[in-house]
Formats: sequence, C-alpha cells, structure tokens
Amino acid sequence: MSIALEHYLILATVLFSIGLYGALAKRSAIVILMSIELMLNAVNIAMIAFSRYIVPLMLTGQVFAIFIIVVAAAEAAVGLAITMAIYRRRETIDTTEINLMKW
Amino acid sequence: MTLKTEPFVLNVGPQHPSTHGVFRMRATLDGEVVVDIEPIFGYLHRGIEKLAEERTYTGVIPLTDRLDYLSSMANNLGYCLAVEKLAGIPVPERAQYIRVIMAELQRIASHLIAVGAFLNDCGAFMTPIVYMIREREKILDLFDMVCGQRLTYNYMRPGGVSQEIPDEFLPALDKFLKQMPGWIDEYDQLLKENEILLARSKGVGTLSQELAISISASGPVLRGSGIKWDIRRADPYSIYERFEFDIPTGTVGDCYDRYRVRVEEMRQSLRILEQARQQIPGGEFRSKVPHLIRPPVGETYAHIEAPKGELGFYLVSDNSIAPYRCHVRAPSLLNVTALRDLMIGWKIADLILIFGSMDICMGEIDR
Amino acid sequence: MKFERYGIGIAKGLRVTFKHLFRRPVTVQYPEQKLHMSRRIRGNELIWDKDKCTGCATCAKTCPQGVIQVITSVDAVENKYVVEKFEVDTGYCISCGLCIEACPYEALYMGYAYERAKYRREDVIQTNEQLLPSADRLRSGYMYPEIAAQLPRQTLLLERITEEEE
Amino acid sequence: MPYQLIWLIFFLPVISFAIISLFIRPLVKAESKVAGYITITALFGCLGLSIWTLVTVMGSPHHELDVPQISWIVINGFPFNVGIMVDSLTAVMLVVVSTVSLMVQIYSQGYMHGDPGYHRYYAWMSLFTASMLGLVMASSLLFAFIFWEMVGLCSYLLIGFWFHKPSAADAAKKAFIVTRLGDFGFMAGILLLYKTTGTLDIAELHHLAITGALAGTTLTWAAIGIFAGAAGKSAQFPLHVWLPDAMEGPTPVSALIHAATMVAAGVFLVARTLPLFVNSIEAMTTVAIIGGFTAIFAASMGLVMTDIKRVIAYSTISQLGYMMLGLGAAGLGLIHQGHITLEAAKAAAAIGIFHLFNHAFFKALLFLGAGSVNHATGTFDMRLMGGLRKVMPWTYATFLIGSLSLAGIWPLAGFWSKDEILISAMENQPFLFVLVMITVFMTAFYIFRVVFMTFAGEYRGGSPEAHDAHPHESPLVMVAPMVVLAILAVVAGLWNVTGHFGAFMGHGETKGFVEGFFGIFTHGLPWISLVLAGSGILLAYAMYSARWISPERIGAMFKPFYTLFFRKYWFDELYENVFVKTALLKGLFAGFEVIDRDGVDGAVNGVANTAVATGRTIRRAQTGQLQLYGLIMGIGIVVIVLAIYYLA
Amino acid sequence: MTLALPVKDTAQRIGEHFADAVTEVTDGAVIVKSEALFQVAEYLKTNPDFDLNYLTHITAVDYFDYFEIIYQLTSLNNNHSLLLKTRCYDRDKPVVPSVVGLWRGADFQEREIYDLMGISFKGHPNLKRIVMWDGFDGHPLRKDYL
Amino acid sequence: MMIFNPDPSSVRQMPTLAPDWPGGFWWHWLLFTVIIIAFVLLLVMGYIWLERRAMGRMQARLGPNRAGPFGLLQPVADALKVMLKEDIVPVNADKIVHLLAPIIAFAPVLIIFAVVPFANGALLADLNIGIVFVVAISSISTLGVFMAGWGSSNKYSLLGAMRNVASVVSYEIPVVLSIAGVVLITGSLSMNQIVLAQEIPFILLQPLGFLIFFIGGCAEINRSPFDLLEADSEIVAGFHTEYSGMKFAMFYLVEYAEALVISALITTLFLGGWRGPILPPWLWFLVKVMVVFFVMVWTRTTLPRVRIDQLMALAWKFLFPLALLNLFITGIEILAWPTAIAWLIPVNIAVMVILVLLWSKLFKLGWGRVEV
Amino acid sequence: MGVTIAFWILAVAAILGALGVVLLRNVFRAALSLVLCFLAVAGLYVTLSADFLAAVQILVYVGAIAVLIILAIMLTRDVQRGSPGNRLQLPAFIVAALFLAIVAFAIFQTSWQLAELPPPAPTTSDLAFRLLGDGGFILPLEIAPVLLLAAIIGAIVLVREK
Repeated sequence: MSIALEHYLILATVLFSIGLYGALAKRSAIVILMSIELMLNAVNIAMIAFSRYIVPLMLTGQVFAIFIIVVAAAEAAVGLAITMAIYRRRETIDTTEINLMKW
Repeated sequence: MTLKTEPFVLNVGPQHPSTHGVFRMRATLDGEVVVDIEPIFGYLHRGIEKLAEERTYTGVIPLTDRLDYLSSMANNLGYCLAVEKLAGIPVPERAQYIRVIMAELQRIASHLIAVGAFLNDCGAFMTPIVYMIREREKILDLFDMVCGQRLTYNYMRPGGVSQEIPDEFLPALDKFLKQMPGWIDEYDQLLKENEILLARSKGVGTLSQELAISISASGPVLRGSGIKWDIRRADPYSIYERFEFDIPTGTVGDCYDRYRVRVEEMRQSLRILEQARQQIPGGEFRSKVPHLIRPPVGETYAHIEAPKGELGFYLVSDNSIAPYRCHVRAPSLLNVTALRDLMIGWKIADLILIFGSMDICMGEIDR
Repeated sequence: MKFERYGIGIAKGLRVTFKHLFRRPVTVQYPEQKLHMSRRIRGNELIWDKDKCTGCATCAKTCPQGVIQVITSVDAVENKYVVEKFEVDTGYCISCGLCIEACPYEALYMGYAYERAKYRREDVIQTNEQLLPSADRLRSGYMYPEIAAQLPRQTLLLERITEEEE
Repeated sequence: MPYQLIWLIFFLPVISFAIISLFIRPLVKAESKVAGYITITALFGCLGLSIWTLVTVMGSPHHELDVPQISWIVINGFPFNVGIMVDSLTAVMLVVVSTVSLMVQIYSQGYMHGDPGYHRYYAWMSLFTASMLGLVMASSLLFAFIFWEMVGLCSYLLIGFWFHKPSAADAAKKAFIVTRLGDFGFMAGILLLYKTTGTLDIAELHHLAITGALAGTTLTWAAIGIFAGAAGKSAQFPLHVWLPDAMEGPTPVSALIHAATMVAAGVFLVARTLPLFVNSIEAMTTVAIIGGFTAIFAASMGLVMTDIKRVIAYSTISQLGYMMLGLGAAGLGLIHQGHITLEAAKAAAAIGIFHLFNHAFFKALLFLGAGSVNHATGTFDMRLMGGLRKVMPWTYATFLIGSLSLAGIWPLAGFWSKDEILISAMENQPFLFVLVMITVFMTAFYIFRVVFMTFAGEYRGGSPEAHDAHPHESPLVMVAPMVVLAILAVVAGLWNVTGHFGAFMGHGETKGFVEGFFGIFTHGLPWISLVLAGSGILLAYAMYSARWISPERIGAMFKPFYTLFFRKYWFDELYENVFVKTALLKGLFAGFEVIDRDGVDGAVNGVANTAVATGRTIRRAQTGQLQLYGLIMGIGIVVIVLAIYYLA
Repeated sequence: MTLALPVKDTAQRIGEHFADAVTEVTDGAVIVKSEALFQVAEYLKTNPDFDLNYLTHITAVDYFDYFEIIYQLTSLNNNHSLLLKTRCYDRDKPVVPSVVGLWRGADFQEREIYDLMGISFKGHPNLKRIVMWDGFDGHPLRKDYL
Repeated sequence: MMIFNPDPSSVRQMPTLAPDWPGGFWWHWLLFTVIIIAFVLLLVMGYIWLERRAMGRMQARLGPNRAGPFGLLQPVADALKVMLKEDIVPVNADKIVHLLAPIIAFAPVLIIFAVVPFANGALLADLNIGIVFVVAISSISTLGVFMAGWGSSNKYSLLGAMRNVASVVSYEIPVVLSIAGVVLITGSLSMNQIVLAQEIPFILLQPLGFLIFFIGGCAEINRSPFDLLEADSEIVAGFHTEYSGMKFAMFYLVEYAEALVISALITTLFLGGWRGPILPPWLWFLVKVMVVFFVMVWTRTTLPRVRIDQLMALAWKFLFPLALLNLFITGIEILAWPTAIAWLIPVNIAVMVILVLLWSKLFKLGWGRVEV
Repeated sequence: MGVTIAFWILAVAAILGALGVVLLRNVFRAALSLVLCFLAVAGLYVTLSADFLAAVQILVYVGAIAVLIILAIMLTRDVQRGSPGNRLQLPAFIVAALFLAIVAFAIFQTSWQLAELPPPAPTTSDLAFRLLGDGGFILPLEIAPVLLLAAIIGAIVLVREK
C-alpha cells in the first residue's frame, strides 16, 4: 500500500487531537504550550501534504508552513515569557490556580 | 537583562579545582550572580599555635614552615626575628644577608605561584602556571641546594641560619638573576595586555582603600588598592634599610592591579637580590646560641613583609624553653575578610578570579 | 580619532606560546632520566652511625615530632650507655633535620636516597640495623660539608635550560 | 550628468546622518567639530546638485524631468513606487532648502560650539534636511507623508534638543501633538484619495483631478484633509499655537525649521496638490480665508511680544498666512476664469511659492540675527537689549535688510512677492485684501519695533546672568551666513521682476527687467502698501526709538487689545481650559452623564436587575479557566461540523 | 621605622577623655578596662594625633587568672603603633566588646579567639566557631584544655 | 527598476564535476558510513593526540610520549582506561535522561559528516540543503548537553548546561549569518557546490565572515577561550561532572568530534575544502582540517577564558552586528559585481580590519558587576 | 517502498512522541518526547519531499523552541510538580476523540483532486521564488520578521526585572 494524502491527513489529525487533549487537560502551562506546538506541527504536516499531493509545483503549502513556523516561534517566545512572568509573580504555573479572569 | 531565578546555593569547595586548598565558600547564586557568600574554613586546622606551646623555641621552626607552605623561608625569618627580639640574640652580618636573599627569592617563588594560579583561574589553560612553576622550580633548586628541602626549608635559626650556603650557590644565584628579568618580560608579553584578561580582571573585585585598611589587608592586596605600605620600608627589619627598591602600588585595587603589583614586586625583589649579592660579606652564618633558648619573661611582636602580607609572630615567654603563647598574625586570614564584600554582585567566574587574586594560602588561614 | 590596537595583546600571547613550541621541554622523563639531588638533601630516612652514637638521646629530645625512640642500658664497665634500641618512625618524620643538627657526636645523618616508599605501614618504622649506612643508603651532606663534597653536583634546572639555549 | 544623481540630493544628508550617528557620536569627543564639517560638506553637495537640478529643469521642455521610479513593493498588483518627481516646484524648493540649510549649518558651527549635544544636533539636522529634501522630491503622497512625519519627528527632536529644560520638552510635545492633529486630516485625505482612485502617485492624482475623474465632495474633503495637514505644519489658525513655543529650540533650528523649510512644507504641500484644490471651490476658499485670517491674526500678536524670537515666530505665522492666501487667491482666480488646465493649476502656485522662496531667505536671516543677538546678550528679551547697533554692526546691517524685506520695502525681495499676493487677493477676495493691507502696516510696525528696541538706544544690560556685560559681534562663521542670506534677501525678489519665476512655474508672460523693476509703480497698489509699511516703520520709530509717543501710554490706551494680543487671544487657555477641561470634561461628558443617569439608567435598571440575577447564576460557568473555554469551543466545533454533515 | 607610641603619654591622654579607663600601664602596652575598650579604641582610631586606623592583629593570652586580649594598632599615615590590652577576669563567661564596628579586620580574628579561647565578643555580628566545627566542645587554646 | 527581480536562470550554475567515487546507492551509503565512522574516530584520536602534544610543547612540557611511538597510542590507552572504569550514576539522577544524554549529544555530530565532502563528490549525501542541514543537526547536540546537565542532578552540571544553552543559542545567529555570506557568493547550499565554487578560497573573499565563523564556531563547540560550560576552574567539569566510564568517553568524543566538525566546516566553507595542488584531495582536506585544529589548540593554550556575560556580549554586540554588516556588504558586492573578482580580496580584507577595529572601539567586553 | 516504510516508522514515532508529551508525568521527559515528535515530523517532511522545511523544522523546533521550553522548565522548577491533569481530563478526551473521528470521517468522505505530478526535486530555490518572486509572498515575508521582532521584544519585556 503506497502512502497517499489520507495517511498524512489522518496522522496530522491524530497529532492535532493529542495536542488538543493536552492543551485542554493539562495543568502545567508549559505542557499546554508544548501541546499547542504539537497542534501547529500537525497543521504543518497537513499543509505540506496538501502541497505535495494537490499542487505539487506551486509549493503554496510549504510557504504557509514557513509562516506557521514563524508564528510558532513567536508564540513559543511570548508564551514562555508570559509563563515565566506568571511564575515569578505567583510562584506557580498551574493553570487551574491562575484564574484572574474569573468574573 | 537579568533573568531572576530561584536562589541557588552552591558549595564551592572544599574540594574544588580552584580554591587553592581546602577552602569552602557557600555561595548563594541568582542565576550566575553571587548574592551572598560565606567563607568556611578550618579543614586544615592543625592547631599550630597550640603545638608551639609544647615545643622548644627551635622546634617551632618546622611548624612555621607549614604555615604558608609556599613561602616557608619568610615564615622562618619572621619567627626567628621574634625569638631574637624576645631573647636578645644578635645576628651576624653574613647571616642577615643570607636571610634577605632567601626571603626575596621566596617572595619571587610565592608570587610566581600566585600570579600563575591567578591566570589559571582566569582560564588561561595551564600555560601561565606551567611557565611560572618552571621558574619557581629554579628557585626551589637553589633552596634545595642550601637546605636540602624544596618546600619545608627549616633553614633559619634564631641567631642566623642553620648552615653556611654552599659554594656553588652564589654562581647559581648570579645565573638566576641574569635570566629572571627576561622571563618576567616574557610572561608580561603572554598575558599582560591580553584583551580578554583585561576585560576579565579590570574593575573586577575592586577593593577600596578604606575597606582595605579597615579589614587590615596587607601585602599586595593592600598595595593593589594604592596604599604604599610595605613593612620593609615602614618598619625595616633585618637589614632592609640598606637596599634600594620601590614599592609598586596599584591604582583602583581591582584584580588586575593586584596581579600587576605582584609582577612588579618580583622585579623589585630582583633588585634587592642584586644588591644583596653585591654586598654580601664573609663571616659567621650564625651567632652562638644555646641549644635550648630560654628568653626572659616578656612578650614581643615581630613582623615581616611576607609575600602574602604582613606576617607577625606574637610571642609570650615565661622563661621556659617553650613559648607560653605563640600567636601568628596570618596575612591570608585578614585578607580573606574582604571576600564577601568583593564578591557579592559578581558572577561565579569572577568569584574564582577574585579569590585567585587575593592569593590565599589555607595553611596560614587555618594554622 | 585614536584607534587602539585591538588584538595586539592576544597576538603577543600567541607569539610567546608559539615560540615555546620550538623550545626544548623541561620535562624530565623520570624513571629513565634522573637528576642529581641536592648534596644536602634531607631524604626521607635517617642514617645512624652506631659506633659514634653514645645514646645521649639529644636527638630524641630535639625531635619536634617525637619520632626517635632511644632505649639504652648502662654499661657500667665502660661507663657509657649502650644503645639497645634506636627506633625511628619515618612515617611521622617531617625531615626537619633538627636531630642531625642537635647530635653532639655527629652520629646521625639524613639519607641521600628518596625512593623509599613502603607498602606496609609497619615497614616505615626503622630500628637499629635498618638505620645503618650501606651502599644504597648513602648519607646526605646535610650539616656535614665534608660528606657533601663527595656527592655528585646537583643538577640545576637553571643550568639545564641555560646550556641548551646558549 | 545622469538624472539618477538627483537621488544623491536626498542621500547625501542621509549618509551624513548615518556617519555622524554611527561613528562620530560614539567615537569622537563632543568638542570636535567633525560632525559639522561632515554635514556642511554633504549640504554643499546638495546645494550644488540642487542648483544643477534647477538649471536642468529650466532647460528641459516642460520644466519637468522624467526620473525613473523603482517598484518597492507590490500588493495585489498595485505597485508602491519609490520615485522622485522633479518639476519646477521641486527644483525651487530644493534650492531653498539646501541653501538655507547650508547657511544654517555653517552658522551653527559658531552657535552650537561647545554644546554637549553638538554631534546629536548635527545628526538630527542632517536627518531633517534629508527628510525635507525627500518630502519635496517625493512622487507619491505615501512617501510625501512618510517624509512629512519624519520632518515632524526631527522638529520634535530639535525643539526638544535641550530636553533637560522642561519648557523645551513641553514645547516639543506640544508641537508634536498639535501638528499630529493636522496630520490626521492629511492621512484621512490620503486614505480617501487612495480609496477613491487606487493610486497615490501625485502626477496621476493631478491628472485625475484635472480630467474630472476625481471631483465633487470626495475631492473637497480630500483637499481639505490635506490642507488640515498643511495647516498643522504651517501653523495656520487654529493650529498655530505650537510655533511660538517651538522657539525653545536652538535658534538655528528655528531659522531652518520654523521659518524657512518645515513650516513652509505645508505651503509646499498645498502648492503640490493645487490641481486638486482648484477643482473644489470650497477647498480653495478655505485655504484663502484661513491664510488671510492667519496673516492678520498672527501679526496682531506679534505687535506686543517682548521676546524677539516670538515676534519673529508670529511674523512667520503671519507670512505663512500670506502664502496660503497667495495660493488660495490664485486658485480662486483660476476657478473664476473657468477653464482649468494642469499647467495653469500648477502655475497658480507660483505666487505663493515665490513668497515662500523670498521669505525663506529673509526669515532665516532674521532668526539668525536674533540668534546672533542672543549670542551676544544671553537673552531673547528685547526689553533687556538696546543699542546693539554700535557693537554688532554686521548683525545690525543684515537684520535691518531682513526687516526691510519683511516689511515689503521696494526693491527688496519681500516687496515683490508680497505685492503679487496683494494684487491677487485684491482681484479675488476683496475682504481678505483689506485684512492683509492692515497686516502690511502691522508687519512693518512690529518688525521695526524689534529693530529699534534691539539695536537703537542704549544697552539695557542683557541677561541678568549674562557671562559678559559687554556684547560683542558674533564670530565670522556666524556672520558670514547672515551676510549671504542678506544678499539673497535683497536680490531673490528680482527673479520675478521680469516675470521669469512665474514663467518658470508655468504661467504668465515675461517682461523686461527695467519695465518690471519700475513699471510696478504704474499700479496704485504698491504705492498704498509702501505707504502703509512706511507709516508702520515711522510709528515704530516714533514709539521705540525717538520716543515721541510713549509705548506705555499707547499700551494703556488700548489696554484691552494689548492684553488680548499679549495673551495670544487666550488661545492656549482656550485649548487647555475650554476644549479639554470644560467642553470635554464638563460639557460633553457631563451632559452624557446626565442623560446616562436619568434617561438611560432608569430604563435600564429594571432590565439590569434581571440581567444581574441571571448573570449571577450563569457566571459560575465562567471559571477563568481558559481550558474550560477551549473545551467548550471544541465541543462547539464538533457540533458545528456534525451539523454541517448532517445537513449536507 | 614604625614608632611605638610612648605608653605613658598615651595612657594619660586616654585618661583625660575616659576617666579610669586605663587600669595599668606596662612597658609597651596600655591596659584598659574592657567596658571602656570600644570607646578608647574609637578615640584612638578617630583622633588625628593617634590616627590608629589599622588594626594589625588581635590575640588573646590565657594567664589562668585572667585573659589578656591584645590589640596591636598601627597608623598607616603616621607610621606609629600602640599595643592596647584589656583583661577579662571571668573565666566561665569571658566577654569583651567587639571592635568589628571600627575595624572590619577584627571579624575573623575575634571569631577565632572565640573559637579557640572561648572569649565572647559583645556586638560581633556573626560570632560562631570558625576553625573548629559547630558543636565542638571546649576551647583548645586555653591552657587548661587537655 | 526592480531591486529584487529573481530569475531562475540568473543563479550562477556551478559546474558539477562527476563524483569520482563509487556509485550505487547502498554501496555508496555503506562505504561512506564506514568512512565517516572511521574518519571521525581516528581523527578524534588524532586530535586528542595533537592537542595534548602541541599543548604540551607550547607549555614547555612533552605531552604524552609513553604509549606507542611519540605517544600516538595514548588516546587508545585513554579510551581503554576510561571504558574499563566504573560507570557511576548519581543516586538522584534521572537515570534514563542521564543515559540518553551522551548518545543524543554524539549522534548528530556523526550525522553532520554525511554532507561534508572529503573529495569532489565524496560525501554520503550531496544534499542541496547541505549547510542548512549542518546547522539544523548541530543544534540537536545542545539537547544532549542539556539532558546531561539536567539528568545529573548536580548544580555544577546544571550551571554548565545553562551556560551551554545560552552560548549555543546566541552564537548560532552570527555563525549562520556568516555562512549566509558564503552561500550568497556560491548561490547554493550544497557543500560540494560550495567547495566547487571556491576558485579563490572564501577566506580571502569573506575574511570577516571567516573570523566570525571561527570565533562563533569555537564558542559553539565551547573551545577555549569560550569553554565556559566545562570551565574547570569555575564549575569543575560542567555538564559532565557526574559522568564516568563509557558515557564520559562519549562526551569526550563529542567534544573532539565537534571540534572536528567545526574544522571540517571551516575547511569546506572558507579554505577551499579538498581543493589544492599536487596532493590528493582527501589529503588536502585532512591537512587543512589539522591546520585549523592546530589554531584552535594554539588559542586554547594561550588565552584566558571569558565570562558568561562577556561571551553573550561578544555574540550579540560584536559578532552579530558585524555578521549583519558582512552579509550586507557581501550582498552589495554580489549585486554590483556578480562574478567574484580578485580585487575584492584586498577590499574585503581592508573592510574587515576597519570594521573590526571600529567595532572594537564601540564594544567593550564589559566589567559586568550586577547590583544585587 | 522505502517511503512507505519510512512513513510508518516516522508516523509511529511522531504519535508516540506526541503521546509522551501529554502522558508523561515528568515534564522534562515530556519535553524530550516532544523533541522526538518534532524530529519525526521533520522526517515526514522529507518523505513529502520538503527537504528545506525539514531542515527548518529541526532548526527552529528542535534547536530553538524545544530548547526554550526546556529552559523554561528549568527556570520554573516545575519538574517536581510533575504534569498532572486537571478536572477536564475526561471531557477533553471525549472532545479530542470526537474531533479525531469527525475529521477522519471528513477526510475519507472528501474526494481529493490529486495532481499526479511529482514535486520539484530540490525545493529550496523554487521556494525562494515562490516567496520572493513576482506575485509571491514578499509582503508577508517582510511582516513575519516584524512579528518575530515584536515577539522577541515582548518576551524580553515580559521577563525583565522591573
């Protein structure tokens, strides 16, 4: 069985779902950030797979993947910085204890 | 940007590559920055002061060898001066010269180690210290020739020195005096102007004049801070008033100044050695001293400018053959007082550097 | 505008190390290559001249470490002490040489040899015959200039380097 | 020489700025004069190239050079082009800017000597000059706007040059904020134009406006927006309040930025976009009226100021009003004629720009003179000066020339340009004409009040903390630029005696020199204006030099007016107290509060109470846990996707 | 040559300022009451005639009846020195004032004396054992130790 | 006029010489895997020997001279000794991380050699992204060091690891920027193409880039004077303080293999790789690599170590702007003179000297007292 | 064939890595497992003949982001706490599973219009033309660094000591 587009898409979906679960169900802010990175990676796989199988000469998906990587880098930097700032202020990065936005 | 992290307690020592002995600093760090530091010692405590109370006046001399084991000759000299002062023993002219020659050679040897270790602490990978140990080796050869030992000389005695210098000593000394200035110049070439060394040591660990006086610092540490205080000049002992030499001082008292002061002091020591070599007279090497010295009741304090600073012996006699109390004023112990002030706010690397620039000998601190 | 000469300091240092690359090293290849020790070396053993010793135990009194033990009996006939046991615990000896200096009868010498490591603790305690001079237990010239004169001249690092360079 | 060299006009000061800020400032001690030399060298190059450009433009067929554009970025097929537009207007502006800038920089060598911020000063001056040159050369409104803002930034930096003085820092902020108000208009205009036409290329916009593709309300609002920007930069009523305060900056800065170049940028902008204005009678009328009103309004305040720089500053505002009036009147004249062509529209700018051209020289000269006086006395307060004529002959002579030129005395530069504006106003706006005739009198009076108070009579001691009780002539490096500018202030007007300037700008016939030089008096108007100006001078002489009339008496007599003028029509207070504090805080917001409390609240409270009760129950759901929200979002997505599939 | 200050005159001058602070004058040393020690030391340090700004060393001697604490003071500017002593008769709880406030160099030396001689220094900021370990019993340098 | 108007045909096509090494994928793969492993292991031993001998001689010592002729077998003896040593794992250590760390640090170093050409076309894979591959893969080793520092549960290790991360992350940037200069000239990312493009060695065309790459490379692999993460006088042995036996040997190997990587990269990027007259290409490659390494040893012998903040300052305030300027200047040169012309050599060297001097003036390593 | 094997290996590695991120108790190990996932994804890119992106993936994700995450883990000392889940574990699992099911369903339902062309072999230069050439993404490419710069500055400001 040769590998087709669906394989990659399913793989991407699985990764995305795992990331989704992690982002929703974890307490540690850093683990949540890691899960979000997973989701972004899943999107990248899908993008590149589309690019490869649907418009192989255009490379549009790859171009978008590059931008997603940029966004991911920015997100990691800012997200971790926020985590650090919160940690310094409140000595914890447990998201269940960070609920300033409540009410 | 400073990234504040958890305070972090780090034990530097007692076994650490660059604590120059079994010395321990409990450093509280913030990231790499030292927030607090506590020097802890006593790992090498042998109770020399207590032991001295049990020994004859002569028997104490081997103990003094083990104070600052990098400058045993100077320790011997200091102790013998104290005993001579206490018991009123005269010293022959030739012995005085031999003592000065030994003391100054010892100063060079000690400074070589100090400078080499300091540069090694800067991270110059072994090279300077290997070079400097090579030079020290030549001095040790001379000492070996004179007294048969390379580290614990036990050479001086109240009233002179233990033996006459051998015949081949003075020619060898001449040779050494001829070569040594060239070697010092070469070491200066190696690292004196090195940009990295300057960046590392200039302005680092600045010991202000006030603080230096307040902590009773002495030796190159005090002079590095720009205070022209040298006991050889201020209170000349032995025959130092006969020699011409300068007292090198630093300007701001940073690590670099202390390093430079030591190097310059080596040059000045060479000058003294030259003069002593020219003037050395013949005669007795030791005055007649009874085998067991019994000084009259009393107390005395004699101090010398040891390589590391003012080394003093405070002797109390009760007219027995052993000192009633023998206190050693150890320069390293007092110099180490400043560590906390100098190190706080610097990084770990600087901590090592500052410690290296103080040139501390644990044998002296713990005694 | 005055430009400082950046890098010159580093270059000078590099020159010094590079020069050393072509100098002869000072290392001594120890077991094959041995230097002559100082004539006055205080090697880590004592050599006892049984004949000269009177058993006065001045050395034992002088020793700051108390490593010398002299047990004597009185020989009433000759009116002198007989040394029954002359024991030196070399393990405690600090080679200060005070005993040699103190000996009024020139009966005690420092050893000239230095390779005297022992495998067992009790071997370092030397008694009577073990202390006598022999072919491999030469006497050092410490406090004895006449013995020193017979010993080979000390090798000086100072001279070795000088000879090679000139 | 290839046309690409024109780029150098812009890049030379940029390079100078880069060198100074990157290398000179960190590396060289503040005492060194290197920065000044670099700037002056760069500006010499600029001036040479500008003159060459002017000559080339004169020689070219349509007084326009075709310099190829560079595509910077293409968005959706729409290219943003980087280009320069070189026509007669640009060429004239280039010469003005580089000449004045060069003179000011040379002068600054003396004036700023020893200032700790010397290098910074030159860096910013270079940057300013570069931006100004970029502004006049920009071929696209987008780039014009960019440089416009850079000019504003430099102005801010330079007004606040001595930022340790609170007054300077405040003045800088004030200037920045007030001009920003106008810039909003400018930006809105640009956006409006871009939205309507899809281009920002000035030439294309001109074309669209002339052909009528761009017309009606859009055009009017766009033009008024642009004019708002221009009014902000050119300190037109009611945005004039910043300029007098901007005198806190170093005097050469005032001379360059707040007299000759940046404030004139507003006029330039209107001139540049005049083809847009002339298609909207409303916009054109606004320009004319604001200009004319500003002229007399500012002049009236200039009458009573005691600070020499402030007098000149108000004079600048007044003169800028003249220029606006000149543009407006010419434009209205064109509209009245009916048939509007691009050439005619462009040419209509000639009158205003000619005044700008002359004004730049004599006003810079006046400012430099004021700076020179300050250099000697340590103060700007005229009441502490006097009698400087003897000790500062060069300053006096040049200042006098500048004053005469400003007052519009024949045959100095000011006369010629002012006269044309008067003629144009008379033909198109009789009411404004009356106002500006009064202004002519006022102008002559206040500037000679300055001259007499400063230079005539006895020395009144200078600044209390002056280092030197004896004022002295300024050094050569300061006097020389003043002399050059004085010569220009005399001869610059002669360009259009023959009508050549107008022709160069694209309009009108030329005549012989002699005919123009003396023929002007065949009209009645010059006579009237000369008489008015003369009487102003006379009155000033009477009051401040000869003391026939006591100024105090006059002041007491016209006490209400004096107070009104002296307090600047309470404009600062108006803005501060009325607009900000009263109108906004008390009036508008308070009104809202009343409506809110009584009208809205009553109706709402009932609803609100219900809502609160509901909210109290529902808010439990809002736990502040982001993840819960995420979960619900996830559920939502799942539901939606399911729904889509179910429905499809 | 560092000049030893004439003890008689010095004692007299100290006595002028602090009545009965000086208990005894031996040849070479001035002995003051331990209560007045800090004030006397401060006077000696700050008075420009003495200007004894440099504390060469501190030591203590156990004479069975009393402890003698010895302060060797030096003036770096005037190059003279003075031996200042105080005595402490309470063998069980010997206390003398600390001079760390005047000379930081006294810090470790006082700790060492406390450690080895068992003399407490009142006012010392960090008086704990320095060479012996915490919990060590006794004071080795006392004559009655072993 | 378009400033940037890329056209595929305008990229200079390098003449590709046919690889003179055996073809066939699997054979090629096998051969080069063996060659690489042998090359790395042997050369690492050679490096250790060279470093110890050269350093010994520069320090007036002899260096290793007992095992084998001239002590050549000393590295072997060392390796044997260290492998026979007890493998100690601290009680509190994270065992798995502790175990994995040396492997993760070591593997990427080997992988990098896949794209290093030993002779024309003689490389495991002539990837068209060659140099990006190198940069990417080399960033993985950091992770190994990090894991070692973390997994040892030793404060010195942790400090060493932190220092390593800080320095590697900082120095990656100037290094990549200086590589970019080379890539601009070559127009290809492939290592083989880069070598083929070097009619003139790029050290002459890119002297500033070479300097930056050399300094940055030394810092990235923590060679003296940037050997902060194992600064023996400060933090004992840094991240591998707690390692012994085999694992320590791995780190030791990594250390020298990384040095090998950097010297191979410098050789390939700046010194013309395997190109050279007379001698066979692979020998040229070896000689150049050795020379580069000797310079590293030389500096290590001479220079003191910088401090961590000075290290960072050097990266961000000195190398980074210079690298940017270098890239900028190179870009202008490429645009203006698309073919590398010989007279750019003196110009570029002059530019380097001027820029370095100027920037040194602006830049101070800093005294760096932090107020607490 | 080779690609098929590679795909399955890499896919399994990626999923294992991803599962490790969410399941491992030790945060440090979770981060390492994330690195495994990233590396596997990079490998997948290679199988999709996106070699340049694979290198970029390693460079950015492994070289920068993972290191950053580990650094943050060290600085927050969070590793002692482990990585417990919150109360939403079960609903989150259900939502994730549902999401997976639906999207998988959608993927299989859609009939993809595949192009049968092989992709360009070395993508680097083509990618460059797509990004920088006419009608390319030059503006986004210029904006992206601005975004990054802003993010970096923001991060610095956030972690800076007040």
